Amino acid sequence: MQESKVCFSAKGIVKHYGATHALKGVDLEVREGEIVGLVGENGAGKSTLLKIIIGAENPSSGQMTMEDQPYAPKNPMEANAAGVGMVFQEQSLIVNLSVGQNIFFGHERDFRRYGVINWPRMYKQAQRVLEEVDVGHINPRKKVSDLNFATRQMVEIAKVMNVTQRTDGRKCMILLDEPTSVLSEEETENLFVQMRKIAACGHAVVFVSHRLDEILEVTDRIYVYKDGASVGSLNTGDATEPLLYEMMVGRSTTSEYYKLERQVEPQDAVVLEAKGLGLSGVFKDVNFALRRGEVLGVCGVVGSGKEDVCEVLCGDQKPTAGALYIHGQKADFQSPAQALAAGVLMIPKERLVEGIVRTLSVEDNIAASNHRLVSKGPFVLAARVREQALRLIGRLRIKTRGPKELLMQLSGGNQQKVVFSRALASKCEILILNHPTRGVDVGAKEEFYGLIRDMMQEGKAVILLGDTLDECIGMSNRVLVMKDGRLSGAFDAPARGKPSQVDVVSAMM
Amino acid sequence: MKRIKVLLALVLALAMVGGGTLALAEELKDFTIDPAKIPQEKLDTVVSLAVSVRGLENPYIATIKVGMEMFAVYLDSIGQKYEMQVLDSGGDSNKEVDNMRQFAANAGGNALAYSDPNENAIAYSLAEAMAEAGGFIGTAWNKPADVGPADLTPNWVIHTSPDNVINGYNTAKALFDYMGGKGKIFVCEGMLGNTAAIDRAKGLDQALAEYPDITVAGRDTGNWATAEALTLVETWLGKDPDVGGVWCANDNMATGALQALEKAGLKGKVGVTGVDANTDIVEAVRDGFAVATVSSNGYLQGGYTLAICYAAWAGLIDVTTLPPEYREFATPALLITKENAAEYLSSVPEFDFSKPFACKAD
Amino acid sequence: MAAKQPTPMTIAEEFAAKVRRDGQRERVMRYAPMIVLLALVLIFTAARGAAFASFTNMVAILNQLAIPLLVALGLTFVIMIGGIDLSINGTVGMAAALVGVLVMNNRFPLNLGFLGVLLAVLGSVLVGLAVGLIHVYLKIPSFMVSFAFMYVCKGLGLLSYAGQPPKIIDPLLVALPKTYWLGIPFITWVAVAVLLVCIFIQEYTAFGRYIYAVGTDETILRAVGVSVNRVKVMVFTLAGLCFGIAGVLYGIRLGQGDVTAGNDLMFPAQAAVVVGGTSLSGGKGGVTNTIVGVLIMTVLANGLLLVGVNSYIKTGIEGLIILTAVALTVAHGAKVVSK
Amino acid sequence: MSQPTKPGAEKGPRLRDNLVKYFSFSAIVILVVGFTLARPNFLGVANLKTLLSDSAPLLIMATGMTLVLLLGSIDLSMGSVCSVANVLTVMIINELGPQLGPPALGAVVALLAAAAFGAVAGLLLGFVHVKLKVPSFIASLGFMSLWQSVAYLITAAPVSVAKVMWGGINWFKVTFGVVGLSLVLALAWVAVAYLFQSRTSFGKALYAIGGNERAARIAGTRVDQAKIVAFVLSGVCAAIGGYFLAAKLRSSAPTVGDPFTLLIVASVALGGTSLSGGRGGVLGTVVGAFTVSVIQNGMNFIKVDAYWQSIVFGFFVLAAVAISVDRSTRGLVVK
Repeated sequence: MQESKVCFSAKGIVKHYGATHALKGVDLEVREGEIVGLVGENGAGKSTLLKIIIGAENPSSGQMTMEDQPYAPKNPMEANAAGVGMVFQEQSLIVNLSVGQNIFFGHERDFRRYGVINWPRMYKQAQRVLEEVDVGHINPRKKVSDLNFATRQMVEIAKVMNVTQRTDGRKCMILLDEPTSVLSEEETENLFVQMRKIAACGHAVVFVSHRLDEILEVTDRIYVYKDGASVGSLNTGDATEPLLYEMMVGRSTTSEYYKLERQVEPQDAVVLEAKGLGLSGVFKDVNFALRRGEVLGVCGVVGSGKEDVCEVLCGDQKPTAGALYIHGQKADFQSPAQALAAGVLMIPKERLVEGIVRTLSVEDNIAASNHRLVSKGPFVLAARVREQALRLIGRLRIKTRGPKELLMQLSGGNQQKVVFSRALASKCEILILNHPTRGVDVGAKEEFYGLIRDMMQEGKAVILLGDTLDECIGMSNRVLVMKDGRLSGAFDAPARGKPSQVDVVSAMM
Repeated sequence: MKRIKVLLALVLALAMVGGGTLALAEELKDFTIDPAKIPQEKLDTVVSLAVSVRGLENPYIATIKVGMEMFAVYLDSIGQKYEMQVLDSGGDSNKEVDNMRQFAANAGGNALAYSDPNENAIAYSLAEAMAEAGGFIGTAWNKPADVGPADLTPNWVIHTSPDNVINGYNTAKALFDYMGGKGKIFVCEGMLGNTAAIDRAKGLDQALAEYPDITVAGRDTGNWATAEALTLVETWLGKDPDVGGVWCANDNMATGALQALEKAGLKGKVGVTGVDANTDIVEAVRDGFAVATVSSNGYLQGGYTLAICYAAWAGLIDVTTLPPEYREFATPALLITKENAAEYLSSVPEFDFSKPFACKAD
Repeated sequence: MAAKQPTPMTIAEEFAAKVRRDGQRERVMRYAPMIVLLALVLIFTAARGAAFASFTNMVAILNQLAIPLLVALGLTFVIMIGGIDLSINGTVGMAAALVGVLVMNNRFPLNLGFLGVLLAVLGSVLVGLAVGLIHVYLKIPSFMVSFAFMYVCKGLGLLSYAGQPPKIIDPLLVALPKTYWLGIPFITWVAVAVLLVCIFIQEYTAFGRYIYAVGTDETILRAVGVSVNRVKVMVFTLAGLCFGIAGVLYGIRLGQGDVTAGNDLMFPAQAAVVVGGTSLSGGKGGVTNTIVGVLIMTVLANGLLLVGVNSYIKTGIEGLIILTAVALTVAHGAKVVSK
Repeated sequence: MSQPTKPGAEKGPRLRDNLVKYFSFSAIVILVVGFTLARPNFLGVANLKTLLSDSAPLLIMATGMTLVLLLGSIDLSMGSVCSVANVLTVMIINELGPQLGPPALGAVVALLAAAAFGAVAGLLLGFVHVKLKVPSFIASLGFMSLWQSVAYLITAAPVSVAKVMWGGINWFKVTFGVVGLSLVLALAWVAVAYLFQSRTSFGKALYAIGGNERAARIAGTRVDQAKIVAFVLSGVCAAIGGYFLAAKLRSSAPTVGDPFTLLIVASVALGGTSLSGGRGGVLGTVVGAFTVSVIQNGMNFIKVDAYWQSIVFGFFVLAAVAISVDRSTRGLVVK
């Protein structure tokens, strides 16, 4: 590939918050028509860098240029005007407005005539924008709340593409901050197609993901960050997962990533059994048994019903068919609280929405699912809560100023660690881990895996919805595959003799 | 409730300043504040005056405040040092008691207050607040039957009241006579649960019993408020445009009723009555748009009550020896009809506060 | 299986059925306020017949509708951004008092005519602006700011005429409440005009979109460079304008400057907005919902009065109807979060 | 609502956060000092007595409201529940008391009846809110109207406690030095509520639900149960407030609680409890309730002109809340 013109460059970007150095002078260079991947552990500074580029934060020092012009946006609006757009990790669509209104949100002025918004014209334009990213089937008049997450993501990309389009022939740059976390494989593929299309037009794309396989698949060049500094950049052709892993963590990865040597054989005792479980319109005839000491992986594309199975298991939804048995007893959970009392707890997928209470302290979040264990009579013992929190903060290396710090002041990865701590503290026999490593860096993932192995040795049982297929297969004793609301396959996954991803995927599709 | 036997339709000016000229038998009625008898240290002490009322947005209540200010002018004239304030409870009984306790705590033994208890039931608590601090209080309008000034001698000096049952009865009777003794009426009652409202409605019911040909076509509470009465009458007029009269428990609501009638083109054709003698209603009475209202004379109530309390504070009267009929008595209420409305409007209220018991009605 | 189902439903069929069911439920929820309104009208017509359904009563309802509608319109926008405005009693009362003082009246020499009317409205607009600015820049919850301003405005209104309410004698303003056009009172026409303006703002301006967005997620506006603070301040100012117009019309309707005009408007207005289907958590609903809500509240008050329900239990019945109407419009299910 | 939080705003020095936190209590100090300078006898024995006993009903009711606000909900029916309890109390004391013998016995029966009513009212509201998913603001608004009617139906007119029964309510006048028995009881009640709020799993649940209800549910918190309990407690607090008012005013009135409706919420908010839930607590409410009491009390001391009173009150409240609003946790959306 011949060297093209530099589109965007950042040199020596430093950002400190008080005494903390979030960025210690990082560089980034993106060429026109290039897809650049950013990788690094949580807290490596990727998100901060993106926020600075989009103008949501100001750098403490450092220079940026965009298309040969000095570039120092004060807000995202200015960044957009200079041709830089970003798809945020948390979606930024207004669910009560229509797709078209969202795409042109903040740009209604362009459609005003005599102070009145010309809706038909706006929707026509919106249709065109959607077609440009190959999602012309989305009706721009539809309310966003009626769309699923993947479709919303595409709308979001269409929106960003639209605001950054330049008329003067200069190129633009799109930042994507973990856009694939809510997408199915298929949708991810479509996203990649779009990214390549954008790049083919000569625009630049910056892509952040925790999934190294995706990074390797779609990018041209990769920047690796560690502790607020760039460790290096390399062409994707030269990169491999172990190499990237080594650069990010500072040590090499091996096959012991998933601690396979510690995978134990499940015991005979069945702790949880689903018989003909069904939820009207979502899934049906789900049968499986979970044994003591077993990690049962559940795979499937988004919409296959696996998430809903979890919600039924943890008591959040009531099944409309079939029954659930805990230790052979029929369980009829009315709420997650009853499930908890029976020793079943779920780690939810959507951390901010379902996982944490941002306004509560770290220790209270950790103790949220085990009040009974830290109580004496009706009273919760503060000392026990504190002691338990300190223990888990140490064990999971949660970066916090102390157990009293509010959770909203922790970074995303550390918040996820707190959620995981809560599951550990709950002492539940049956844990449903729904994407437990979502948004967590590689180092912490390894710790999580170790902890899951520990639990198995203690004789607990886990149902795992992995963040990646690899993780799901690597961690599980058995893998169930769901497709269109039914179990479509089951694979044994002993430590030696894991099923191949291809087999599992073929059952998913 | 104690009923006052004599119905008062005296000309107001007579009632107010008449104490001096109409030589009545009881010499107490002629009792005169003699500034010379007040020790100088008393004159140099700052007395705190207060009127405790429901809400100044009501014109009648505003006249009570003016009454206090008139009395203050009198205090100036005799060289008494004073300060004054209005305790506005906003119709909140609890707040009225709190206000009184705080006022009493602040002024202590030098506190003099006129109080119009928001509800009869709190009269004792108000007086008690004053008794604890050693000040002097006179209440008006509302108090329960089983307690009275005698329970808190000397601090609860007097309780006075125009009789609400009679006020309600008189205005109703005037209205029914205007209607020729038959026809439909609308009734706008006062605030639910309020003593004055209940008593005035009681008076109305007595009159209704005497006029069997009068039928009530609509009856509800207007919460003392102009706006609510307007809505009530407007709604009722939709179904009974042939109404003959509107009885309102106060003038604020009568204003609303008149406004509704005016819109329907019925102003002057339908009789309206109220209570309180708000200027606009007295004018309406004069001009033939309303039938009657009642003046309870807030100036007199506020000013004279404070004057009696002042006499007690200054040591000019001994509360313990006051006969019961000078502890609880009626103040004059004047029925204003077409005959005396113009006169009422033209007469300037003028009071001689040196004769505080002149406010006693009989 | 012993009992063979003729055709067991597939998941896709179940899903389609579920979508249909949800759609039906949502339609019921969407039209629930109108159903409640219709039910009320039918009940009252059955109970009072001609007295309720008569033309005069309809006009009376329209007349009584005007001011609650104006108040509820202003409040709708505030609730849509997730805020609340408790200052209503004060701002409306203040405008009603000021209009009496500023136009030709029997107590004060000021005779500013139409300018006086404008100034009275302006007073409430400024209060709305102040509420918005203080809420946004001092980061005080709108609940508390507007709570404080309720007192401030009530006091200002009371202070403006101090005692006897001034009677409006400006001939034009005296004539207004008696002016009808197409059988509908002038005051109602003003309310309808404001209503149209509000619908226009909500549907056809960027500002209207921003109001929805603030109620949904404030960060989105920041991302596109729209000032959330400005939107909020504008919403409170707009509310102040609505309250001001309501107050002035109320004063004119009463024929006098009267600070008590605002009393007891606040809670019914809140109820009307919510009964109409606007969500208290913001971002959902709108002006058109509010029309139905106000109609429900007005028809209910009017009907209960005509039926002659004992005043002691009238408020109780109103409470029950509010509960029923809202229970019908809100989403149900274990996972629904309601605050 | 999820926000990309600004990391910069979160890592400020701790000292400042603490200063901001303690500064929030300075409103009441400033007010007391100011009023005392204007009128030295503001802190005189007579007024302290008044201040330290009259605020008891407000304090008790505000305590109940705190629990509900911690959930992020609101209970606007407390004022009218208070009214019903108030009329119920006096009715029982007057009607049933004489048959029971000693006035104290009648008073105790009345207390039990009032509290029981409060619990039932809270239970109904909690049920409608939790099971029918009606937002608490509007559900409690509906119940506000409903209980107002009930209060009128019990006794339309204000009723005094019969003189012979005063023995049962005179405890309100008992004082220890300048501290009234009523306040001691109220503070004891606050202490119980404090234990409840900060030392029991119910209390922890309140904060968790207020912070993120969905997360609390998934974590196995008994959300519905905790909410209903909170509403029951707020109902009981409102009823006890009504009972205290009956003792204080020696009478009942069907409208006595109405002015409290918003004042309670304001007291709690002044005490630093977030109106959106999850942060704050009953100790702050003590400060908040006293701030309101001090403002009302002080207004009568500095003799504000009658027509200016509510203007001045409004500005005092605004100033107090401007000083005391919790800005220590930044990045939160203020609604």
